[in-house]
Amino acid sequence: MSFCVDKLCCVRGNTTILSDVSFELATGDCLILRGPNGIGKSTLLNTLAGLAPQGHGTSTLDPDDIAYSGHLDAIKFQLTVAENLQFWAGVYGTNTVASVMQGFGLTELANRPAGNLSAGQKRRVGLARLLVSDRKVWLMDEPTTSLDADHTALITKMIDDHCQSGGIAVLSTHIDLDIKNAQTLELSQFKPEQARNNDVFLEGSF
Amino acid sequence: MSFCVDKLCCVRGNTTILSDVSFELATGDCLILRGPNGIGKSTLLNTLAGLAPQGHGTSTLDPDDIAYSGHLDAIKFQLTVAENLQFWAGVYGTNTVASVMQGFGLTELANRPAGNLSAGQKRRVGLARLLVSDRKVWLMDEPTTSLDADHTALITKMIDDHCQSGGIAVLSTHIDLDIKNAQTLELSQFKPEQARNNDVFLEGSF
Amino acid sequence: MLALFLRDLKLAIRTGGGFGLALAFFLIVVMFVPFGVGSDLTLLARIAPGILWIGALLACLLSLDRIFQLDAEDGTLNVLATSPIPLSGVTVAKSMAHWVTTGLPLTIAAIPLGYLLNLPSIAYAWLFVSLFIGTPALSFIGAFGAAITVGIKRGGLLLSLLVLPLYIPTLIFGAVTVIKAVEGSNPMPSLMFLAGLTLLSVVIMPFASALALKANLS
Amino acid sequence: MLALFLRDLKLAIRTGGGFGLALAFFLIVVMFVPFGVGSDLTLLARIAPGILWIGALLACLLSLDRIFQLDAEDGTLNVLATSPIPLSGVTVAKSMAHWVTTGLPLTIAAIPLGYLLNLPSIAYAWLFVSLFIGTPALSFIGAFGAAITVGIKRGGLLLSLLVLPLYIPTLIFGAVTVIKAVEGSNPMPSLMFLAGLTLLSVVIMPFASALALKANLS
Amino acid sequence: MPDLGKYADTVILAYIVSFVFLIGLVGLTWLQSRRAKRILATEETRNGK
Amino acid sequence: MSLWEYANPVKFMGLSSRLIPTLSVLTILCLVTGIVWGFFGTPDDYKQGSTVKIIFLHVPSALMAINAWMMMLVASLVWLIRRHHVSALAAKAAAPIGITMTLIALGTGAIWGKPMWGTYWAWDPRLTSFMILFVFYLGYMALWSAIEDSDTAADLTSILCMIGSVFALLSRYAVNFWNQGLHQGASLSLDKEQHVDDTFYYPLLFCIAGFVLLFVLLVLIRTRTEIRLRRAAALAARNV
Ligand code: HEM
Ligand SMILES: Nc1ncnc2c1ncn2[C@@H]1O[C@H](COP(=O)(O)OP(=O)(O)OP(=O)(O)O)[C@@H](O)[C@H]1O
Ligand SMILES: Nc1ncnc2c1ncn2[C@@H]1O[C@H](COP(=O)(O)OP(=O)(O)OP(=O)(O)O)[C@@H](O)[C@H]1O
Ligand SMILES: [Mg+2]
Ligand SMILES: [Mg+2]
Repeated sequence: MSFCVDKLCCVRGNTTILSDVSFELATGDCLILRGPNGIGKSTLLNTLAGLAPQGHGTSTLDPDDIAYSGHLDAIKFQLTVAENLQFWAGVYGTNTVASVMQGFGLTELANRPAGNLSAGQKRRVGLARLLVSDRKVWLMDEPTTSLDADHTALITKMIDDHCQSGGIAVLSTHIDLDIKNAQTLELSQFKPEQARNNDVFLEGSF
Repeated sequence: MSFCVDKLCCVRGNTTILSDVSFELATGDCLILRGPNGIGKSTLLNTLAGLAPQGHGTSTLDPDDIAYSGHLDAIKFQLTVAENLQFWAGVYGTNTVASVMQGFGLTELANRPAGNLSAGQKRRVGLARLLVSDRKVWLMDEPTTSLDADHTALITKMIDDHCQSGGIAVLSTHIDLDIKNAQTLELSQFKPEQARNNDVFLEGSF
Repeated sequence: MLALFLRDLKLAIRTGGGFGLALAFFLIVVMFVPFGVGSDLTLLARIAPGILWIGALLACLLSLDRIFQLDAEDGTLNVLATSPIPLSGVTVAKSMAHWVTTGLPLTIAAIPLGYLLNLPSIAYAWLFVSLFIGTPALSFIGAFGAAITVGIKRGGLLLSLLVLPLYIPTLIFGAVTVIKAVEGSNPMPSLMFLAGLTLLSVVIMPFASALALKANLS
Repeated sequence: MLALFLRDLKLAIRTGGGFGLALAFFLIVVMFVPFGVGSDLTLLARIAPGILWIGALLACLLSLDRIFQLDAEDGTLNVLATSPIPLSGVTVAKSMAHWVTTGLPLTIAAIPLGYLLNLPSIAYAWLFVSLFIGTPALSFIGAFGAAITVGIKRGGLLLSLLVLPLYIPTLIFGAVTVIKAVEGSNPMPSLMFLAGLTLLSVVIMPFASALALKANLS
Repeated sequence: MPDLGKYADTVILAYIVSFVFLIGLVGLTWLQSRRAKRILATEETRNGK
Repeated sequence: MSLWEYANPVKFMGLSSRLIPTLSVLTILCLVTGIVWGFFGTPDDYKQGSTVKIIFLHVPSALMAINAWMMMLVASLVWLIRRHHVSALAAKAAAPIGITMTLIALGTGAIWGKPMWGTYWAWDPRLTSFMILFVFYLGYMALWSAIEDSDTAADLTSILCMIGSVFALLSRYAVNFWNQGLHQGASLSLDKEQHVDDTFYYPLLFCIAGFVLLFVLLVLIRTRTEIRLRRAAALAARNV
């Protein structure tokens, strides 16, 4: 299990946000994306997940290996916590909801409608989905947003365990996470020098 | 300019989340609410802002002094950054949009639709509203969520300045913010021992 | 309040066209009728006043959930509730913006669409006046329904269920005005009722909506 | 896919009743017609087939925006797009859930509502069959419209505008089936066309929707 | 049984429909009441009272 | 001791449990007397034949359909002004009864209409207003079930009930304005000319009394149910 990203360009609209991003990850690796606001962390993660159109470059990441978690939590407010996770278990064809809820301290919230959880509790439900989906490569956008110190530690450990047991994680963050063997990728270096624009209509002159 | 919160109870649904919260703030004070996820920080802020029903207890905070910023950014994705702030300036009857955008480094984003900003950029627009509204008391729920280190420092300074110039700020956070003269209130102490319930339907027995 | 009104107008235009779309819906509903009931001109002429009023009403209905839901979802409503504008003022600004972006264009569009349905020529003026006077009631009543259902995710259908019975008097007085005009009898009494209804809605609905919004704030 | 289908049903029931509300809307549209066009029973009988079909179509239309919009807003759609279910499968599951929660109840409700409009008694069976066969097309076409407008905040009206012209053939063949039955001529040809239309929609729409969703992902 | 004449069907049908509704309402009320009692009882015991 | 004390759930439960047995006996007595007398003990009408017997179900249910809404309005106002929880729950409890009464009135009316007017349904103002009333009930109940938080739901349904009452009244006038009807006018009035014949009048009074009692009884029972559910929810919330 490994994948390789080669000279990938990330675009939003017609603007190239990042150019020539290259890295390689193998089993057990964890890559932390860093960089100031608006540099393109979310864009890169979306591109890897196949949720954004890809510019030049290649990525050998197999879509069927991905579990994605973005800025939004992808939970249904009308369903209870357990029903939310159960649904994802159904979609991914897995069967680990009970143990995952246990591990996340969600058991006591299991029958609460997800809508009236606190911000951090919602986030936890969103992250629990990654475990439920039982995929190899985790793409996580600022997973520790709105989590308190204890739960940040819990999530860090969860990512650690995932990588230890042969998974791969790519995540963005603004705070320092204590993950063993993590590589850090500073995205500022990939910013096109003069905000490049790959629009065909800019070629030539007329 | 000062206000005093006395034995305030915060409720969600029929559950008392916090009981007997008391504190007093005067000009220049900054209160940081701390506590684990789900303890009731957002609930307390909402109750102070008058957005949640109030249980027992009193708060002498005048609704007309408040500028509130919650977990959500209250920005319109279809409008540009400048238009968003202009709108709030219109609502609050102020006239400081240009200088605020300058101070927040939003000038170069001014004509971008707010919808395709990055998470941190959106947050900044949301916080800029507080300055635009020109109110004395700021209530802020995790203001630094998704902000990078530089911008966190910027916001910290902005809060500092606000308090220095005679304002008051109440905010919740999970990370340590470097604000001068800030008092910290740990909310865990107000958690009702056995999750207390002030519901009339719990009285007596039948 | 003016700022809110103007912003709502701007958003309606920006979001894929608030104006155009209510109109288009109206057009299509009116177009569907000949497909559904056949193209007999005398039949169409007879049902034209009713269909035009019903079409305008449905077009109006379809955009009601925008009034508060969007602002609630992105947190704007919470901030507005702590702003200097009272909630009843918020409702007034939003109802008026809704009327300008739907009621007014519908009123104007009804004239050419009346022609499609073979509406007799004496009735056009009355159709215009009755819609002009009646549609503000639709917006203000609709805003009330939107305020009640604002806490419910995608409460569009519940909203319709709550609002439609409240629309009945407006529809009846409006349609009767035009029918009376077609029949050659006096449309003034029903037009007066319609005006009264609109006045009543404009006066009481903002307060009822403010109450509902207040109850819905979390 | 089954999980998605079941979850959509659950959400429809949970959110203030997906079933009940399309029905209620249908009831009210049908109720409005006599207010608009007068209570003459022979007139009502003549326009009944068309009105019933148009009413069902509008009730169906009103709940279309739920199909994808909610999932897009809370990020579920992004996750679904990276899940083992292909996007066309997602569309099929959601279209079917939509039909079960709206098309099917509407079909059943049309019978008593037909009575309110004085529909001739020979036509009931045909009304039922035509709606039963035709409404799946409405759901699958509607899902396509919903997929196209999913990126647009509260694109309800744009959605209607896109979908309504696509509904025209279904409406025509459906209404003609019932009208023919009322007139005593043979309704089978149009019913066959209707069935063909439904088959076509069921086969091609999921792929078109998947394409639209793909393009709309950000 | 009184002689209902030619309208027998109508009258009987009206009475049947009404009784079905009334009995349905009473039955529903009874069922819901029983269910509520049960739910409350389990909740009270869980609460240790 | 003021009436408001019964707005306390415990007090209400105590009082209602004492009232229910007597009330049940009275209800059954009145209903049985009225219906048996009406069905077996009255002659046919010279014009309407035996169908006149439908009046013993039709009129009481029609009256209760309207009165149930009135009661909901009063209870809603009490909730909005004095915030007595039992009052809000009583309004919630009354809605299903009201809608059933509406359906009975519509059903018996429709069945009666077939021999009298030649159709089950006509767009007569009276019938139409009942249809509208039905939709109001439907909306009210749908709103209750769509909102989770019980106090918010009580607030919103109360506001809806208030505004709905105003518009229900307006609809009534609008509908009368729109169409002259087939239906008879009110004949329970004191005006002797319009009064139904005494032979029908007295059993009808029993039936009306029976329906009123039935309504009160069911509202009490259903309010008790709502209170229990509410308490169970409160206990569950405390136990998380
Ligand atoms: C679905 C249809 C109907 C509805 C909703 C309906 C509704 C009502 C209502 C609300 C009342 C009470 C009025 C009052 O006492 O002020 C009433 C009374 C009455 N209805 Fe109907 N009605 C319907 C059909 C009919 C039909 C078809 C007949 C008979 C031909 C009929 C005969 C009467 C009579 C005799 C009374 C008693 C009038 C009186 O003495 O007050 N109704 N109906
Ligand atoms: N349609 C667009 N056209 C041009 N630029 C865009 C468009 N959409 C987004 N951008 C820009 O792309 C940049 C990258 O955004 P992205 O969300 O990837 O940032 P990020 O690194 O995740 O930031 P954050 O830490 O704030 O989440 C931002 O500067 C944003 O303003
Ligand atoms: N309707 C409700 N009934 C019962 N409990 C509720 C309800 N709504 C929210 N809660 C609970 O209230 C508590 C307080 O939530 P709040 O959002 O105030 O927490 P918070 O301190 O802001 O947490 P975070 O740091 O995660 O944002 C949470 O435990 C939440 O689950
Ligand atoms: Mg980001
Ligand atoms: Mg919070």
